[in-house]
Amino acid sequence: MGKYILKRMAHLIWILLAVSFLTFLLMYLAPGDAAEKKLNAQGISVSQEVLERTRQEMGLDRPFLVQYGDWLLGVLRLDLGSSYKDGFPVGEKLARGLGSTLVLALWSLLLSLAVALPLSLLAALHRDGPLDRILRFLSFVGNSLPGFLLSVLLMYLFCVRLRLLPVLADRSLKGLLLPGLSLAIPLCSRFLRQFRAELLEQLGRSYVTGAVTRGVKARYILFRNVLRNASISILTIVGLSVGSLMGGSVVIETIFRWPGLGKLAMDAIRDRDLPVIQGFVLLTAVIYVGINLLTDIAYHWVDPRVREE
Amino acid sequence: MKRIVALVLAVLLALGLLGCAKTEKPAETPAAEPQILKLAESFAYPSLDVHKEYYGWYTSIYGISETLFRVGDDLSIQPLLAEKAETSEDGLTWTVTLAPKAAFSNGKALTADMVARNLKRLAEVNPRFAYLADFNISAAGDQTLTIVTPQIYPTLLSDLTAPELGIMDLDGTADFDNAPVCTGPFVLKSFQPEGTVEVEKNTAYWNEAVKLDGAIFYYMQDDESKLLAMQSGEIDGYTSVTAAAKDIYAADPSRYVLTQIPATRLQFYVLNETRMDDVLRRAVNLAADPGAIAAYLGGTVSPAVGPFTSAAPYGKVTKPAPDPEAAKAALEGAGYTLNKDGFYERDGQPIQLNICYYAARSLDSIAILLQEQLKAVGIDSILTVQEDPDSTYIATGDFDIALYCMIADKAGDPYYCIDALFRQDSRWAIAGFRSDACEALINELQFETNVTRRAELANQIVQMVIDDNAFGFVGLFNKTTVTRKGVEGIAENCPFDFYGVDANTGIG
Amino acid sequence: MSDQTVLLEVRDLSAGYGGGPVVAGISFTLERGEILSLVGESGCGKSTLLRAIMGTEPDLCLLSGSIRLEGTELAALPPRERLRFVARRCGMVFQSPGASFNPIRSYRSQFIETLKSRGKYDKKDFLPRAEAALLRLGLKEPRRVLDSCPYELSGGMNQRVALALALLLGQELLLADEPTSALDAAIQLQAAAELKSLGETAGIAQIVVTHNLALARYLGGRIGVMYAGRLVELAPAGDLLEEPRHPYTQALLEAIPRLDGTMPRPLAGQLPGEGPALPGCPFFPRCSRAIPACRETPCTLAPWKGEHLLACCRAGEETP
Amino acid sequence: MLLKPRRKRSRKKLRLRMILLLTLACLLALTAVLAPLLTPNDPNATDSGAMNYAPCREYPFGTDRYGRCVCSRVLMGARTSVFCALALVVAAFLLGSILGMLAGYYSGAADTLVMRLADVLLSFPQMVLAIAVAGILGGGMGNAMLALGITSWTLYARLARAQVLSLRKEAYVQAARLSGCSTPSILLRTMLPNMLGPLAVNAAAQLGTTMVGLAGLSFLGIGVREPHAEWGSMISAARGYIQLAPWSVLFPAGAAVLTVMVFNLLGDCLRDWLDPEAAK
Repeated sequence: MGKYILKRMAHLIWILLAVSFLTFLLMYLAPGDAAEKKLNAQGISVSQEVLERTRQEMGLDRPFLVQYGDWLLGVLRLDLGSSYKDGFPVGEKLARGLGSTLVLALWSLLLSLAVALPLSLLAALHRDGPLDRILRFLSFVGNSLPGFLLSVLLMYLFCVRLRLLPVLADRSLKGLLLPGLSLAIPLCSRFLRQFRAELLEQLGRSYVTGAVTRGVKARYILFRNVLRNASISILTIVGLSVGSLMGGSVVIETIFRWPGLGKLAMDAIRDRDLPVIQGFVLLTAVIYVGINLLTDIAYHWVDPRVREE
Repeated sequence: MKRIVALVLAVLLALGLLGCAKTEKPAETPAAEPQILKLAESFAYPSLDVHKEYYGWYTSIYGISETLFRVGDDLSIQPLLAEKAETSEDGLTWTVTLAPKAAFSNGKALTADMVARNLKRLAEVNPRFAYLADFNISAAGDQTLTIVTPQIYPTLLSDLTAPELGIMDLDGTADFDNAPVCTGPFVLKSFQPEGTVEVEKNTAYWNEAVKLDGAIFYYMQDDESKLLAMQSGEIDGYTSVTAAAKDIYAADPSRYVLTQIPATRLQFYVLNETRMDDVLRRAVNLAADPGAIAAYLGGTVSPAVGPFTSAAPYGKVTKPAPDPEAAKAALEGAGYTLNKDGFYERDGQPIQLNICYYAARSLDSIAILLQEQLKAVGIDSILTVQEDPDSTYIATGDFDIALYCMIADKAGDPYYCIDALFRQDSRWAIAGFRSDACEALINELQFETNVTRRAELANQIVQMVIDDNAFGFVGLFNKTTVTRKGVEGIAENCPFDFYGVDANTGIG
Repeated sequence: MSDQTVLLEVRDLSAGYGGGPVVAGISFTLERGEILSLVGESGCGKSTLLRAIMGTEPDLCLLSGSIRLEGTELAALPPRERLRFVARRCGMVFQSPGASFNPIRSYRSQFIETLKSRGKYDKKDFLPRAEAALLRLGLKEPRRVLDSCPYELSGGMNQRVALALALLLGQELLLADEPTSALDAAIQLQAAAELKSLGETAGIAQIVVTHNLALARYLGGRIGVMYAGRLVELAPAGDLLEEPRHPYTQALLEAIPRLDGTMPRPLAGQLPGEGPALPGCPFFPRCSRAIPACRETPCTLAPWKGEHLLACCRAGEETP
Repeated sequence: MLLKPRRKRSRKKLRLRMILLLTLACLLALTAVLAPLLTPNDPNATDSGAMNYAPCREYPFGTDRYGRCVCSRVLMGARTSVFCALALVVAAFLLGSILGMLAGYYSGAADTLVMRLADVLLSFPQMVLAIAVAGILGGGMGNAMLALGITSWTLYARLARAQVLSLRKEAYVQAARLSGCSTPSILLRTMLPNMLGPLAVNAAAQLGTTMVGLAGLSFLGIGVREPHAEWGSMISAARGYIQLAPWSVLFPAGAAVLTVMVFNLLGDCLRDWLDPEAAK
């Protein structure tokens, strides 16, 4: 197992290099730069030489490779540089953003799993029954509604009409519910479909018939065998979706004024704040590869057979 | 199996109950409770250092920092930390006398030396105010400050009203980013960088009694969330209200008060003289109808004649009323004929104007409406959106009609906008507007100290630009503010964006 | 064949997958500890018969007839009740060894799981009894086998673990569906020996479905020959193999390649599609001694000589 | 309870369902193609007199904030949304499966190359990519599709590779290879039919996520350019009017939900049709 993890670590380094270089290149090619954005943030147009001086101060006039090399050296010293926009250290901004995004991501993940797992189990057991059809219809609807429409509908219903939940989301349980729900609904509909397919596949396996013949209780068959075996693919599905949770919740974070990574990234991109964008991209790459590593390790732990492959 | 179904139902029930936990309705603030005003802001910055970037705008909105002079609702310059200011005969030396009672929130009196050090620090940390370093600023006694400018600098007074020139106690402030000590009616209670800011009454305020006990400023970028927060009673007001929200508030006058005044943010388009001849430009300006556009935008914009509000002395200019027939006549006079699909063309070449814009400040709506109005007159056009105008069509000049939006009146003086738009070395010179007479007038305006003369010069320059059909001024953004019934005094009548709560703000 | 020694009694059973019957008119009785081998071409319904008895195949429904296990009529029990009753007394072993177990969980946890479901799990003496059962089935290191997963063991070992579980559960009846056909020759003999010893020493009655007549002979007990869903001949192993009476059994025996060089004579024609539904004898189209009467007169299993039962209307006549 | 008899949907009933869904899908495609003929009024014509009108005879779906007929914009929008989403999904499907199959079949260099590329693209936050592409190439539907397409092919690549890896060991593939079939024919004739089932289902499901993705980009101001109609941008533009003119949001959203549902059901049906074992 150790060798395997080392291989994955090398794999991670490679990806981080490729991703950060690609981002730097993309942002460098994109028109407009941080100095311009920073100076006319409030819509006041600025004279040329003030622009040149700020660009020079921020080191934006140095050639592309020098800027990238300088940034890379910084990363090796664990110093992600400071934001062009306000000079604050990027690490600090990301940490603040990461905290709230993780809270929101985990909460919506928990919400969707708590709903998707039992329901997909029921849908799989009552295959093609009335419950199965209703759940499939709901998952279609959930899957095709854009996040920003869903959140406005939810907010309108719960905050204005029923006055049950606050519009100003905070970390309390009540404040967290709506943003969590807006993220969880599309996620949960995707999970519902994928989990149901996995569970059906396991239920069709011969060991289920064998267990029934041996008179094993339904509870044991379901939870200790079917769910356990299906947990491998379920883990992979969840692993893949965490990636979309990290960056993809930009829309929800903007609407619910949730100071998460998504909004931070969006503002950074708008202001061409390269160090923050790079920091964000590195962070999401690390998280993405880290989660894949975790799912692979869990894969090995649950299904030893995979080790030989 | 029954047990599994029961388990599932229990989970769903728990979630449901969680959601519907009955909460008490947001309590009306009875008299005994502290008077806390809750507002939503569209920007929030990671620092409160008054001199850096645009942070001064927000310390001013939060009622923390104050400047020597302030701009009144009628754009006049009024005393604040400073009582009065006079200039010497040669107009090079300014003497400013401070208000005797002015003091910081930590009780220390305000001295001229502290003001001079503030201005020097501003010149160092903020590139946009680096020009202050060329002035000779010194304290002549505790209460008087002298500023000597290398050449005549007529707009110094209005510059002194800029929020970035807020005065801080440089010795008494330990952490400039998180806790600046200033002279304002409110002091900082809690500060989340780029998040919620809470302020409370400055009990040692030097000027007058402060009505409010405190205020909370939520950072909300999304218009819909602001509307819903207002309806759910969680905030008491906000500014830059969208057209959709405006109609909803207008429908319920018993709960909401809408205040709408033309502000200083200008929406305009530039006509590319290198690609369009005089007749075509005139036709376009005759076809464009700022009044109809303002109606479409649900009153969030007032139709503009020139770059400045007609209320200002330097805003007195005229332009021909929109007249589609006259536009058609002009085109046909110049040899354009209507082709089969109803568009004008000349010797086989149909006109097709490229309208460039970026999707902000309703420019996308104006682009669509402009395209319609040109089509009605028989001029075909296509729309091109850019994510960032400054480095695309403005830099390359690759446009026929370029839409842009900027603040035209920074602090009650016309020179900043005229210098930025009409000078021969300005970014917009790429559109081909050349007029030596106009350049001469601008140079004269630069040094003219007499206020009425400055207004006359500004009007002449703008009229020249309008007559040449080089620019098209569409609208001045209205500053639309919504407040809950009884709330007043959050600078809803002031055209500038950098004023908010002050001593007289009240919940009523 | 006194009453309390009869374990299983099947009367005129017919069952099918929703369409017509796959097996029909099956009647036989099985005593405790007795081994019955069912032989016949593939597709003659022998596996279906086993599944009908076990009752776990959802799509398979009992059309008519009765199955009495230990005197209780199974058809009368509600499905859930029937499943628990049958599973307590009778186990099933499948063709692909280990397939009926969860491939990635250790046998130990799956054994414990099955015992707990039966309420027979006693933490203290589980290990010794399990190891004893495995040793008895010829598995040298029972502890290693218990802690490994099905995919880690060979086919033969998996099969023996399945048998050990049946032994551990103390089941009286074992239904084995082609238990040896997936194993290679050497292991087949070993598995057959274990089945035989289960019958003799542990007193476990077995119905073994196989197409390997040698295995049936080795197991002793009685052999039943099935053709197109009907039981055509049933007799003790020795009698049946020495003097097969039914033309189909004779053809079956002749089809086995001999070591003494005689070429096997293949049987012409193929299985009739709706075999069991034919009024007369289903073998009629391929029977060398068929007479017109065979087509109409229903022929059911009737005693011919002592315990040798035969389903052929020309049973009485002497063979030519 | 556990071994619920699997209600065998007879082939005939399955075929009936398939035909029904296919006709529905074609109907949708047809409305998209014939949109210009079906629209009651000009989709881009603004009318200051009829802003935010409730649905009435003249404007079946009411009007939006510029006074444009929502019904004609939804019909025209079908053209952009459905075709762009379809084109994007099909392109990603082809590119992904081919690369995936090659990677799976010739493991080693090809495999690591494709998979590493997929890893890099997947660990790239899609939002950054979309904004960068829009920034460099400018807004518009084409670039929005490119931004989404860059990462969506990886799903098919992974699926195809996994399938090929497992199918490669199958006997009939070895046999085909031994009997001298050329590699492309093996891949296309023997392997592809077996893989089509799951790939098709994913493609249908992807359609939904693609349409939502395009809507997200329009929300961020990068997607389709005004005044062209596209469901995503219509929903995001009319979002503010949900209280004043709910019809200007709900009709495009309803159209999107309906389309996604038809294609998802078609995907499921296709899988059952192609995969005989599942239909049994």
